[in-house]
Amino acid sequence: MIERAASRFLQNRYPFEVRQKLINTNSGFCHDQWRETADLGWMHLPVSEHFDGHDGDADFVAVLMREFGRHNYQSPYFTSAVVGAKVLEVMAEEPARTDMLHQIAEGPAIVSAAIYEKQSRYDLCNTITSAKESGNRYTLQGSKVGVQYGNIATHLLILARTSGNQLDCEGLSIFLVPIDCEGISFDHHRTHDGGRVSIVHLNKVAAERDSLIGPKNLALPKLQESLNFAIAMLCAEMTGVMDSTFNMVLEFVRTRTQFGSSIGSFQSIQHRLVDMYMRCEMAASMSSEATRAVNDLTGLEQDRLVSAAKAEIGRLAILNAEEAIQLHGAMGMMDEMPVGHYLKRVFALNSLYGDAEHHQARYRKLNQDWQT
Amino acid sequence: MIERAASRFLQNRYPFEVRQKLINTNSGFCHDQWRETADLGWMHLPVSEHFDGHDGDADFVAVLMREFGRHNYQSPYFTSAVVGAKVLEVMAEEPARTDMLHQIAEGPAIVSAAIYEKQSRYDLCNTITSAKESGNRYTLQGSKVGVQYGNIATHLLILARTSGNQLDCEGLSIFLVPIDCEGISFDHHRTHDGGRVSIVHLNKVAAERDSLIGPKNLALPKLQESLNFAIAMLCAEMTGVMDSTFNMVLEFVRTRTQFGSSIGSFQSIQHRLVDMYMRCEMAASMSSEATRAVNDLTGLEQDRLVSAAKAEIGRLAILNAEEAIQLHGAMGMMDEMPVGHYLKRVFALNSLYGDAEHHQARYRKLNQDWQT
Amino acid sequence: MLNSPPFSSELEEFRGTVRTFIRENLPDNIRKMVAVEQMDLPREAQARWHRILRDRGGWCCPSWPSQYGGPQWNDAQQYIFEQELALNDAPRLMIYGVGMLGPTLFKYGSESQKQTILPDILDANTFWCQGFSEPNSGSDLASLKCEAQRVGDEYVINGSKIWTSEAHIADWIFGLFRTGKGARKQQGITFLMIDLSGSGITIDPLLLFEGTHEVNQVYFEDVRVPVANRVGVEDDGWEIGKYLLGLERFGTAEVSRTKASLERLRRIAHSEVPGGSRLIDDASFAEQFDRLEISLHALEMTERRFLLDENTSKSLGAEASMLKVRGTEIQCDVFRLTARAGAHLSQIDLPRDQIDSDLNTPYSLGHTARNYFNYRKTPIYSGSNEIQRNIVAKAALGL
Amino acid sequence: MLNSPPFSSELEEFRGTVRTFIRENLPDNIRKMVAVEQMDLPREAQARWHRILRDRGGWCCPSWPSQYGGPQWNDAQQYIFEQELALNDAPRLMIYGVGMLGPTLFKYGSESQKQTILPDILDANTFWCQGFSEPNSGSDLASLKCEAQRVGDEYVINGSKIWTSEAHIADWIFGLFRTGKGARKQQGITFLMIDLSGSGITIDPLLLFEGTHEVNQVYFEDVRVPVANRVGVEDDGWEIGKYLLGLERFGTAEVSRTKASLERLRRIAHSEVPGGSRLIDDASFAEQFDRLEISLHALEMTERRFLLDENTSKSLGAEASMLKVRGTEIQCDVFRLTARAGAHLSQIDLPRDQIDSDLNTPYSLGHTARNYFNYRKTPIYSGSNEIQRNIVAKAALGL
Repeated sequence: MIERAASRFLQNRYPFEVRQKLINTNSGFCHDQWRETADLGWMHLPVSEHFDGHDGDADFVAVLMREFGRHNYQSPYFTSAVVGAKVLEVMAEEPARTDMLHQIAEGPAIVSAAIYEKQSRYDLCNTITSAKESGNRYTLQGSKVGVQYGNIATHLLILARTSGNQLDCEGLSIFLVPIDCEGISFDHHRTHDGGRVSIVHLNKVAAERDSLIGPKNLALPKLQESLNFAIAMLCAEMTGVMDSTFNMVLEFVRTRTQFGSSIGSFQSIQHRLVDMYMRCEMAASMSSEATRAVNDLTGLEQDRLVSAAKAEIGRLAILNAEEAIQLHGAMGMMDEMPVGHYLKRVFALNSLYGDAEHHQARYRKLNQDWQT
Repeated sequence: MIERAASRFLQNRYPFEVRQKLINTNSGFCHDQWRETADLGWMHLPVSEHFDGHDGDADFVAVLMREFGRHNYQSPYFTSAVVGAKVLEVMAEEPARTDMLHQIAEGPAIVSAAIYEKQSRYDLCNTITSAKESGNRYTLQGSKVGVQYGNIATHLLILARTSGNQLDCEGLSIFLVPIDCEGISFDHHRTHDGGRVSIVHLNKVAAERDSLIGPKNLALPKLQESLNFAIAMLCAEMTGVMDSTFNMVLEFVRTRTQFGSSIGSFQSIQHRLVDMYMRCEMAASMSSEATRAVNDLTGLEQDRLVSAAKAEIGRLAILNAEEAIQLHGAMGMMDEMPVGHYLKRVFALNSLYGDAEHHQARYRKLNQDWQT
Repeated sequence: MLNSPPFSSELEEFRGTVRTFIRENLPDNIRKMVAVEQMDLPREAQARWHRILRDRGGWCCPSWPSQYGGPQWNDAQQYIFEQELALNDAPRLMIYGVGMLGPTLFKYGSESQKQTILPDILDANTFWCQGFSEPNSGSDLASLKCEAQRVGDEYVINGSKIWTSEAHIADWIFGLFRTGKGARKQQGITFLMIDLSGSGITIDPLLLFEGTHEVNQVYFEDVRVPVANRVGVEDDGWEIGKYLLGLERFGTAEVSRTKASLERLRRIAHSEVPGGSRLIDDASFAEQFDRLEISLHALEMTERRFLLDENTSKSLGAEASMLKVRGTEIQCDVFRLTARAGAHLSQIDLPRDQIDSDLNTPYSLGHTARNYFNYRKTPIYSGSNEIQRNIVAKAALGL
Repeated sequence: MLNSPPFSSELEEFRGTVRTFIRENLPDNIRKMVAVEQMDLPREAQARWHRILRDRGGWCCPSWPSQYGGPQWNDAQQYIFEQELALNDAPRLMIYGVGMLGPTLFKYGSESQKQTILPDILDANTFWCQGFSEPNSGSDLASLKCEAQRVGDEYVINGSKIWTSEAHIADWIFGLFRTGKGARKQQGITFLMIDLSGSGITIDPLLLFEGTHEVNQVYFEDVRVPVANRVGVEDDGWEIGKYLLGLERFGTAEVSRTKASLERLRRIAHSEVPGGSRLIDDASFAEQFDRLEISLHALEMTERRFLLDENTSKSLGAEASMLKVRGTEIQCDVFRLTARAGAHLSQIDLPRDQIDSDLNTPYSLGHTARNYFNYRKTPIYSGSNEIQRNIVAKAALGL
C-alpha cells in the first residue's frame, strides 16, 4: 500500500524532468513537496511511537526507501526522518524526545547528523571535535564533514569528544544543537547526485547542558544501533536504484537497433543482462536481510548482517550502474538520459555511512569478535 | 632456434598420449628421455659457465620453459637444472660448484630443493628444521615438504636453521646432502599434474662440514636471488601453458557445432575468447619483464618485478585454464582431452615458489621497503 | 557463518528431529566420504543410507506421496531436510530414481508403471540413470539422434548416450529417444525406460580429467524395448524431458552443500599452525572468504524466496536457472579457495583411501585440489551456465 | 611504480630533452587543468600550448614530416614524447587536426589540400572536429545516412552528426557522408571537409551526465560544400574512414595518462592524515592499488611490444583494439578507486574553478568523482569495447 501510494506520488510529482529542475534550484529543496510528504505520513514511519499500527517496523520504511531509489528521489527524508529521528528515538530523554520527534515527523524540524570528520573517513571513533564542560554548558570546537542538507537543517546532531584521545571509541557524546547557535558556520556544497552537503565549523559553540543526548562518553553503541537502522534503509534504497537501472537497460536493449537487429538479440548482451538481473535478485535478498537484522536481531548479529548487506549491495549496485551505462553506449553518457544520474546516486548511497570496502572490513572485524 | 628444436623434440617424443603414459609409470620419470635432453644441451642453459655463448642468459631458458609449458612437459628439469643448478651457481664454492654443476648439466645428478615446511607455506623465514654444529659435522633434524621429484633425486638442497628462532629470516643456511645419507627418509607422492613430490624426514642426519653451501646463517638473500630466477622461468612456463590452452579452445569453438552453428560464431563465446587472448598477451609481456628482471635488475627492483609477474600471470593463467574447460563444455572434463591436464599443471605452477596471493602480498611488502 | 532466519517453531522442531536422526544414524564411513566432497559414492554406500532413511518413514523419498511410501513433506520440510543432510555430511538423495523418475511417473506414468517401478526405487533395489545428452547433442538437446524404431510391440534402439552419470552402477536407464521426424526437432522424441542388462548394451567409462569415474557413454545396438516401457505418448516426449530438466536443475544450486564446504574451509582457515599464522589472519584470504560467505548467504536467501515464497511462481523456470548459475559459480570459487589453502600439500594427489576427512588443517589436504578440479563440472552439467543464461534471458527478460 | 625498461641511451637522452622542455615551458594554469584530469581544455589553452610546442621545432605535430613543419620523429620518439606529455601533466595533442586529418591528407589528400590545410593546423589557426557517428549509426558506423548530394561542383549536405567532440570550439569538420547506395552499405560513402561557419549548420551541445560539455550534435540543412573539399574518390570514403578509426583507436589506450592518474592516486594514498591512518595502509585498498599498478604495467609492456617491436605487424588492427579495451578498463578502475579515496568529500561537486590540483590529499577531492563519471565514456567512445572485441575476434582469431 505504501509502495503503491509512494510510487504514484513520485511518478506524478517527481518525474525525471522535475527532479532535474529541483536539484538545480538554489537550495535543492522544495518546501511544498516536503510539506506534502509530511502530510502523507511518511516521516512518521521510522519511529515506533508515532505511527499507528506499524510500530516503527523497518519493513515499511524499507518499502518507501526502495521507492525513493526507484525514482532517484532527492530529499532530506533520510537525513532527518530516518537518521535524525532514529538517533533521537534511541538516545534522547523525554520530554525533549517526543517533542523533537513530533517536529521531525510533521516537517518543520530538519535534523542532520554531523558525526564524521575529514580525517575519520567512516570511522566514528576517530573524532577530534571536542565538547568541554564548563558550568552549565558544553563548548564545542572542531569541524564536521558530510553533513547532509546542512543548508536547510534546523538542528544538528553533533558527535563530539567529551573525554579520551582522538582514536578512542569511548569518550564520545552526542549533542543536539540548533543551527543558529552562535559559533556554527557552514560551507554548503552541491553533491554529484544533486543533494546538498555541508562542512560545519564549530567555533566555541556554547551548547546548553540539556543538548547532550544519551549517555555521556558512551554514545557509540547506541549511535551505532541507530545507524544500523539507517544503513538497512540505504540498502533498500539501493535496491530501488538497481530495479530502475535494470529496467531502463532492458527497455533500451529491446528497442535500440544496431546492425539491423535489436541489440537485446545479441547473445553477449543477453548474458550481461542476465548477470545484472541476478545481481538485482541477490541485492533484494540482502536488503531483506538487513531489514530483518534491525527488526529481529541485536548486537553483533545485527551489526554483522547489516555490514554484510551494505558491502554486498554497494558492490552489486555500482557494478550494475556502470554496466547500465555501458550497455546504453554513448546515450548512457547523456545528461538528458536518467541512467547516468542513477550511477551518481548509487555512488553516493554506497558511500553514505560507510562504503562497501568499509563494511567489508567491519564485517571481518566483527567476525573476529564474534568467533573469539 | 632453441624454441624450434625443443618444439620438434617434444612434438615427436612427448605427444599427449606418451605424456599420459609416462606420468602414470611408477617413477613418473623416463631415464632415456632425460638422457636425450641432457644430450640436447638443455641442462647447460641456466648456468653461465657451462654453456658456450649464452652465458646463462635467462632468455634462452625462458624460451625453453615456455615450450615445456606448451607441451605440458613433466620432468625434473626445473627442479634440478634450474632451481638446483642456480642455487649452486650462486652459492657454492669451487671446486664443488663446478663439479656439481657439471653433474647436473650432464644428467647424472638430480638435485632437489628441500626448503619449505608444513607450517611455512611460502615463507622461507618460517623454518624449524635445525642444523646443529658438532665437531666436523652438522646434525640436521626436521622435515620438509614440496620436495619435487624426491623419488629420483640424487641430492637435496636443505634449508635449515643454524641459529635464531622459527620466524627469523636470519640464522638460515643451505646444505647439499646426498639422499643416501643416513637418517633421511621419504614419503613419495604423485602430484595432481603427474609430477612427483616428497615429504622428507631428517632424523639426526649427519652432514659433512663442507655440505654447507654459501654463507652460514645468511643463506636467504642469495637463495632468494636464485629463486627469483626460478620464478621467472615458471612465469615463462605458464605463458606456454596459456598459449596451448588458448589454441585448444580456439580450435574447439571453431569446429564444435551446436544449434546448427559453430559455437565460435556466438558473440558471447567470441568475447570470452578475446578476453582469453588478451590475458595471453598480458601474461607474455609480464613474463618478458620477469626475465628482464633477473637479467638486468638487482635487489628490490628485481624482487618487485618478479613478484608482480608471478602474481599477475598466476591469476591470468588460472582464469584462462578454467575458461578453457568451461568453453569445452562436458568435453573439457574428460581425461582423454588435454585441456583439463593443463588446468592441473597451471594450478601446480601457480603454487610453486609462491602462489599469486603470496606474491601479491610480497609485492606490497617490498613496496613498503622500497618507498621508505 | 551468517545465520539464516528461523522457520516457524514447528518447522524448527522438524529440523531438530531430522538433524538428530541424521547425526545418530549416518554411518561414519559414509559421512567421511561426503566430508571430503566425494560426489560419486559407491552403490553399496548409497543403498545403505537410502534404506536407513526409508526405514525411518520413507525419508529417502521426501517429495513422494505416502501411498508410494514417501513422507509427503511440504516444500519447506523438504528444503529443511535437504539442508540438514548437507550440513551434516550425509549423501545427496538419489537423484535419478527418487528425484527425477519418481515425479515423472507420478505425473506421466501409467498405473502399472507406478506399481512396478516405484517400490524398487523406494527399496533401492533398482538404481536408475538418465540418458539425455548425445555426442553431438549437448547444449542443443533437442537435436538428439539416438533412434528408437517401432517394430510391433517393441522399440529397437540404436545409437548412444553420453555423460551418463552412474550408468556403471545402475540397473536401468530412462531417457529421450528419436522415434520420428517432426517439423520441429522437438517433435518425434519419446521417453523410454530401458533395462541395462539387456543384450546390445555396452557401457564405456569416461574418466574425468582428475581421474574419477562418474560418467559413461552408453551404446545401444539393436536393443529391444517393450512398448510398455514408454512413458507418455510416442513422439511427445520432449515435454516430459523439459519437466525432468527442470527438476534436475533445481537441485544443482547446491547451496547447503556449498555452505558445508565453506564451513570446512572455515575450520581449515582457523586451525592453529605451530609457530605460523592462521590462514584467516591473512587479510587477502580473509576478504575472499568473507565475500564468498556473504554471496552465498545472498544466494541462500534468494533460493528460499524462490522456493518457499507464496508469491513466487511455482514453475521456477528462470529462477531455477539463476540458482544453478550462481550456485555453481560460488561453489567453484569455494573449492578454488580451499585448494589454495593447502599450499605445497594441496599438490599431493592422495589416493582416496588415504584421505582422512578429520584432518581439517591447512596441511594434509591433497584431496582439496582434486575437488577443485572435479567440481569444475558443475557449471557445465545439467545444462551449462551459458544455456541457463539463455533460458533466463528468454523466460525472465523476454529477450 | 614499476619502472619500464630503458630505451637506448640516445632515446633516453631524447626523453630528457623533451621532459625538460615540457617542465620548463608548460604554463601552470594549463598544467593544473590536466592534473585534475580535465579532458576538454578551452580552445585558448590548447592553442597556447600547441604553439609553444610548434615554436620548439614543430613538436605539436610529432608524426608530421619536416616538409610540413613536423619534427618527423620515428615511432619510438613519438611514443616517448607522448609519454612525457602525459607524465608531466601536459595536454593531449590535438587529435583531430594533428593526429587524424594530417595523416589522412598525407595519404589521401591532393597537393593543394595539403598546401592550404596543413599550415593552419600547424599554427593552431584552424580547429577541427570529426563527424562520424549519427543518431542511428553508432556501433554500426557504415549504416550512416547523413546525405551529401552532388549538385554540379558542390555537395549539398542534409542530416546530422552526433557525439561530435569539440564541434563547439572547432572551425571545420571532416567526416563521412552518404553520396550513394551500393550493394554493401560500406559503398557510397564519401570523405568531406566542411567549414562550420557556413550557413545551414547548427551545433547543439550535448551535456554529459556529470555536466561537462564535450560533445555536440551537428545539424546540416542544405549546406553547400565545394567538391574540392572532398578527400579521395567519391563513394570510396569508407577506406579512409577505416584508416582514420585505426589512428583514433590507437591513441585511446591512454596508458601513460592512466599511469599519471595512478601516480596521483599514489600521492593521495600516501599522504599523511593527522591522527588517522594513510589510505595505503588499508590492506584492501592497497591490494586494489597494487593490482591496478601491475595490470597497467602489463598493458604498457604490451603496448610497447605492439608499437615498437619490429616483428609486430604495423597494421595494428586487432592490437589497437586490444590496447583500447584493456586501457579503458584499467583507466575506469583507476578513476573508480580514486573517487572512493575521498570518502565523504568525494561527494562534493566542486565547481572546476575551485579545484586545487595541488591538494592531492584524501580530502578536498570533489573532482575525483566527477572524473570517475566522466571517464565512463572511455569504454564507449571511439568504437565501444564491445565493437573492439568483435574486431579482435574477427581480425586476430578468425572467428
